[in-house]
Amino acid sequence: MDKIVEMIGIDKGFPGVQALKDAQLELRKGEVHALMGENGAGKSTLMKVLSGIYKKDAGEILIRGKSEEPVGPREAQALGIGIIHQELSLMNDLSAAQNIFIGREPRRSLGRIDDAAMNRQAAELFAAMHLDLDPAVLVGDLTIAKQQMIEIAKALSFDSEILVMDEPTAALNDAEIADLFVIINELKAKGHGIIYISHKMDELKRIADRVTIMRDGQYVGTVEAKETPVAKIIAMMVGREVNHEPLVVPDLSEFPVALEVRGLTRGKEIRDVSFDLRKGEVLGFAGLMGAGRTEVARAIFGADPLEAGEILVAGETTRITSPYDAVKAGIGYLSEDRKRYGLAVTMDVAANTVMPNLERFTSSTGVLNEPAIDVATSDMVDKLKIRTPSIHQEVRLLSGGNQQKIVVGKWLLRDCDIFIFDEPTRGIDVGAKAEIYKLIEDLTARGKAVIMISSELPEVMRLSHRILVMCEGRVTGILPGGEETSQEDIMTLATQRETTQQNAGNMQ
Amino acid sequence: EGEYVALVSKGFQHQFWQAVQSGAEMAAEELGVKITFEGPDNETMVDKQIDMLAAALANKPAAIGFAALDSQAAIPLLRDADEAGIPIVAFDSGVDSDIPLATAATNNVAAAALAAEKMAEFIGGKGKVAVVAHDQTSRTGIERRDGFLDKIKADYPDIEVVTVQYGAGDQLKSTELTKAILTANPDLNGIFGTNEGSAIGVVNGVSEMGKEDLVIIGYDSGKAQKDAIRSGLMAGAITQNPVGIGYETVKAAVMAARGEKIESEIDTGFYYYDADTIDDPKIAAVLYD
Amino acid sequence: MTASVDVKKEGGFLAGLIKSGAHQKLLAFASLIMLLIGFSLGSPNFMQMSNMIAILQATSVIGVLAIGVTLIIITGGIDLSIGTMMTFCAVISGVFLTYWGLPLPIGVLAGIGAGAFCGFCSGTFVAKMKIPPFIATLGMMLILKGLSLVISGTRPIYFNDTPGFSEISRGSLIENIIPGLPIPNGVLILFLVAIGTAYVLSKTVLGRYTYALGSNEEAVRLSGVNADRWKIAIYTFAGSICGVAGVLIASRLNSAQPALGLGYELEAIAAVVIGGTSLAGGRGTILGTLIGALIMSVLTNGLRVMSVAQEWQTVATGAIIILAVYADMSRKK
Amino acid sequence: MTASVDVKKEGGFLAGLIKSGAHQKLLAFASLIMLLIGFSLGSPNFMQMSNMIAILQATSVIGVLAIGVTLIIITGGIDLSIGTMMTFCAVISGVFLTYWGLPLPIGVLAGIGAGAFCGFCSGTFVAKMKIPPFIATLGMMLILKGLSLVISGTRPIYFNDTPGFSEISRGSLIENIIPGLPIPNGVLILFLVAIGTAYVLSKTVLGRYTYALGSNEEAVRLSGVNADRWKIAIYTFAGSICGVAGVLIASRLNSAQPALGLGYELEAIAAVVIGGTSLAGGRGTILGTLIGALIMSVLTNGLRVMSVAQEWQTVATGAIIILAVYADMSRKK
Ligand SMILES: Nc1ncnc2c1ncn2[C@@H]1O[C@H](COP(=O)(O)OP(=O)(O)OP(=O)(O)O)[C@@H](O)[C@H]1O
Ligand SMILES: Nc1ncnc2c1ncn2[C@@H]1O[C@H](COP(=O)(O)OP(=O)(O)OP(=O)(O)O)[C@@H](O)[C@H]1O
Ligand SMILES: [Mg+2]
Ligand SMILES: [Mg+2]
Repeated sequence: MDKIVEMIGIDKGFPGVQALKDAQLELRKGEVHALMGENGAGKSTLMKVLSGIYKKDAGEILIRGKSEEPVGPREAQALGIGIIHQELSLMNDLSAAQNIFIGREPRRSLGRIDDAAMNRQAAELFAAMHLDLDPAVLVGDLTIAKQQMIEIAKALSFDSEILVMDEPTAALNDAEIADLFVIINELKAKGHGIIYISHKMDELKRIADRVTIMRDGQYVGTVEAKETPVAKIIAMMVGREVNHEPLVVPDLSEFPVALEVRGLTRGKEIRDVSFDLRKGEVLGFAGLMGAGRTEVARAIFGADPLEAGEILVAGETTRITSPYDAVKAGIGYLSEDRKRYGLAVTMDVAANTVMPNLERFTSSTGVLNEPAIDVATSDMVDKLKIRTPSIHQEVRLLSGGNQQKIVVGKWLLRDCDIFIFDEPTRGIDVGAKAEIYKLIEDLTARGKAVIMISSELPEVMRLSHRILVMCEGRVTGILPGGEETSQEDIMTLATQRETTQQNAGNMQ
Repeated sequence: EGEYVALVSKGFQHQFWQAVQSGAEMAAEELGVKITFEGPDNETMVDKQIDMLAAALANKPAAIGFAALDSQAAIPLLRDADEAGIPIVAFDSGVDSDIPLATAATNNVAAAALAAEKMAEFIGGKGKVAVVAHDQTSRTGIERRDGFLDKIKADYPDIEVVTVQYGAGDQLKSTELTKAILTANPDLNGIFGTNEGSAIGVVNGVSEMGKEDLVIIGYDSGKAQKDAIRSGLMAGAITQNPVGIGYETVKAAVMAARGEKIESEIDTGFYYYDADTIDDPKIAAVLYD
Repeated sequence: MTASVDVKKEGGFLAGLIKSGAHQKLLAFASLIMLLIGFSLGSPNFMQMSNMIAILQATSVIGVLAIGVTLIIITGGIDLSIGTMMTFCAVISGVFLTYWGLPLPIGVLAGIGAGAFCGFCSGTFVAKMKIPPFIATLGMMLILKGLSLVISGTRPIYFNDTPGFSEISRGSLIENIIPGLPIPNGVLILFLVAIGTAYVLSKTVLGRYTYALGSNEEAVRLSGVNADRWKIAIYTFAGSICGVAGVLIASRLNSAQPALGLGYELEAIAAVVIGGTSLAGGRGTILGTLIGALIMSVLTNGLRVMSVAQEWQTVATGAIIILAVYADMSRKK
Repeated sequence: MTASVDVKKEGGFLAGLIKSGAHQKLLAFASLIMLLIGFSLGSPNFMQMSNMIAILQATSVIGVLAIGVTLIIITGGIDLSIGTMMTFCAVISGVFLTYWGLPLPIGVLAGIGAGAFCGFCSGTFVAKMKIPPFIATLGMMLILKGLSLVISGTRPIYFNDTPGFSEISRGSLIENIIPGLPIPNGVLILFLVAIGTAYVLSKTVLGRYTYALGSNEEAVRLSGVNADRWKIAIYTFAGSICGVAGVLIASRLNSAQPALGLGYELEAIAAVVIGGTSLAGGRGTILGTLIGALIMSVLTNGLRVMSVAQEWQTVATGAIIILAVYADMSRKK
């Protein structure tokens, strides 16, 4: 088999951080090579070195056996290297097609753009991906799931022989992931090489041929995906065994209701949503992308307006018109889009962690209690194993997963009664995931109520005492958690269109 | 019968223009006409003034009083007015065109020359002086500066004008600027400020630098300047007759509108005044607060 | 499909003028209409052909400036130098025509070229030297202000020896075609510039990158586009538009006034923002800017024609600007 | 730990003045030093106690204004009204002291209060009515300009009947303590305001939210913070600082000059940006702003003391601003 990429002894340092020490990677023609590692292990950095965005401090890169040092995306493209970045880098004010063909617009004379042709090509691209999207829609108006699909389409449109995918499925749900894998297999068949980064272990078996594991910026080893048990790979990543005990669904019938929602309605996005949530309960929200879970969560949290519906907190009807009201009522919401709604990325870890809690750290004269803030932050950093050189490092300089951990941390620090977690483990490594699951279980053990929105069914099933399934903005059913509920049961409800609506409502 | 005269001036916020306006209103009162008085924020806004003139024409006034920032630029509109049979009276400074029937103005060059003479007297015909002017390009700015400089050059070879700086008539800017001039020229004998704002700026600057033996000649009046002259901080100042300018302009405009004949050159005159003459009725009449 | 598409984004021609925010623009337009109605009721003299033309005439220069700076603002930048740049270009035309007695077209081209050159400088400062646009153009503002005074010898330059020159903005081709409609060429030029720029914005690569850079410059770089070069191109193009404004004002005043210009940048930028372009970049339309500029000059003219006392004119202008934009906002919701 | 920490962020007191960009600020400082050296070589008269004091005094008003607008800019906003707001506050003090003959402290408080009120209005327009800061404060700029003229009857208001008033900026407490060091109170006040504001920015909730709102307003809102109320608070605070500037300038000129103030906003904002605060919001320091303001006034004063012809002064100022910032940038790399 001929190697198309060889990276040997790569070093890369940033102020205060040695991101890569003697890292290495080898990619063959027609292989899907998974790159695994904890948050902050250096995966994205290594890929940015390969695609000419960062300049390596030391080491060698061989492309098709020839030593190369691409500088800038341009040269990388010329070498046939394409990359899907972990953090979305799209132009929100441009349309899907314009984003995909930026810099390669089909032109007429005098620098005029042939938009018709461009939209046609984009449409074809989407069709090939089984993606139903208007090429002319403004990217800023899409959910991150759709935006992620556009990033993928863009990368594919280059038809690069070497394609890097940095956590492409973090924002995707199962249906879309399946579509993506079909595409990946087609590329394989064409002899392209794919470097695939993901924290979703199950994906390894499904597409990866070989797996390279990194830890703390160092090369740990490369193994055959099929032969190697996931547990071994995890052990290589984390340096220890991660074992999760099966879920025990407690009997909560005695517990008081923490949150009750009656007939929430807004346009097509939220249609007559009702459910209740008991103290100590984890209520999972399952559904396909666009099912309206986030919309419901945001509505309860007062982030978006409502047309109709009633929200009762601990039995009291509560008027929530803004997140301020919600937090006062003891509700916390962890948003699914950390960059847009979760973090002030130019501020440091401490500032972000205490953002919802400032009054707790403020004297009557409005003076901040810095030492207390630093202590609280350090605790959270240790608890969530956030990898950062200092609690005063700017958040934007942290790795994606570590940023996500901060969003989780800021709500754990805020002692709410009701937590709404929307995709809390997006981009978080297996080790840390287990930690967060434990933290959520601790919360419920302490009588907190939790709503868990996740597009990863296993995750929903792993944690939920009950599972609420949504489709097209409606609640199509609420299933019991634990063994007796299977993925199939959930999917049938998740895909239950308008027609068979009535029996959904009265299942609760 | 509700005759209405539109005055488009060079400014309106500054005391000088307020005084002109009050004169104009006086005349309007007497002659039973209505007036409007408008001017741009500063004397560089030539085109803003043209727009004001255009808006004034839209209201079909019986006559127009116009203090041109730049006569050339205004000519097309003046022609329109002429064709519409609206008589035009120029004020403050002339309009080089035969359209205005009369001009009520101060001879700024002569006035500044008088300031130069007085300056020379005070410093004994030799030494160093500076000029703090209010504008580098506007007509009044140029005429007062050059009137002063030319007079010095012509008649006082032993007097050196070390620098001319422009403070846009802004008291604060003129103050800082004066202080810088004094720092650069410790041996300065006198400063001429070419309008109220500049003159007050000079006074502030000099007093903040704690210089006593410096001759300051100002221009126009206003409370602060009058106080400075009374207290001796300022040797004296040139005053025009702003009230007179406004009054004569409206008077001439109305007469012209009523088809009466008017003389074409109305020199509203200027005077030099100091602590002794400031209360002399002839002077006091043309000073404003 | 394309058809349905075009209207949604900067494609399709008229749509080009309107762009994504068709809806919104229509609303800014509503504020304009309301102002016109209000003033017509306020003063019988307002709604006259001659006054309407005066308003358009007053809009022409600021309008062209605003169109130029719209491009810069869409890229997420700002240009404080447009006012003095306009003057600088006027002075350069003056030098070519009056001092050197060169033929009219050359003088006009010189003015526009000067603008393009200034734009190129600002662009280079911003794109290559990475100086924040605010600083770079503040510097240019002062440099050009000084140079205009130096070159002109702090004296206005008159164009009396080039009779054709004042026709550029004062003459009226339209009247020759449609007698009784004496719309001055200055206004004609304003609309031509508007249409041309809207076309560039909506139909060409330059326009596409203008929006792209304002939307997410990093993403543009990551896509392998030579962002710097395009940014310089945009600043140069905007500069040449300022050059046109310079020629217009010189011809309107039949003279290059070296001290004039400061403060125009604010008026122009205000027009742009009132027209619905966001200073954050990425969004904006030429039509919006045109309407914004018209709102401003209708406001000033209307209040004058109603002979409101000047100090109250200022108060009213401020209040109405806030209200107009607020009305817009709330209507959009 | 905290200790090691403080210097890195808005903590630790002196560090508070310096904040995250210790490194960078030091560099802007370098440009300032180089200017001082340059001018001392250029003119023997430059480096005199009296001139240094003149420079500081020239900085006092603009400096205070710049400090106020720094807050707004850190939130990601802009305030164009500070110049005329300053004048408005001066006029209000004049009304209280001269027209109504009330005692000095009340007059001063009235001026500052007026500023706070104006800030509150702008803040409400921006936070509650969601009007873009540029428009809201442009409107305020005009409204306040007009009102100053109306209230004062377009006449300066003199403070001759309140002898103590001019001492506020002209007197020198420091000289009473350290004879031979006649630093005027105006300068003293500038530094007190700077230290106070730096403290608020680095040590209090208000300051924390100032940065947070500029960094990601949506994230702040979704953290359950009442973002609107805090934003209004920030604008109000900034307004009261403008009020101080108003009192300062009035006492300096011993009169409230209603026509003055327009254009000061640009100078102040320039100082802020030269000081390294980004117009995008989220970053900025008071120390930087102070240095930026000093760079500006050293520049103007120095060129004047070197008796450079005024038109060339303008050119030089523009060029040096660009160079200074560029030097900064490249050193930072
Ligand atoms: N621009 C930067 N400046 C400073 N430190 C950085 C920068 N980029 C990355 N780092 C640091 O380098 C380390 C590796 O980051 P990287 O993004 O490669 O991790 P990762 O393996 O992709 O993690 P994740 O799975 O969370 O995406 C992290 O500790 C991160 O904080
Ligand atoms: N920020 C947004 N702007 C525009 N439309 C949105 C936005 N967020 C969601 N939508 C739309 O609202 C509907 C519900 O989306 P939502 O994200 O709530 O679904 P979801 O069940 O949370 O799926 P996801 O897994 O993407 O969170 C979808 O049609 C989606 O396209
Ligand atoms: Mg990563
Ligand atoms: Mg969601």
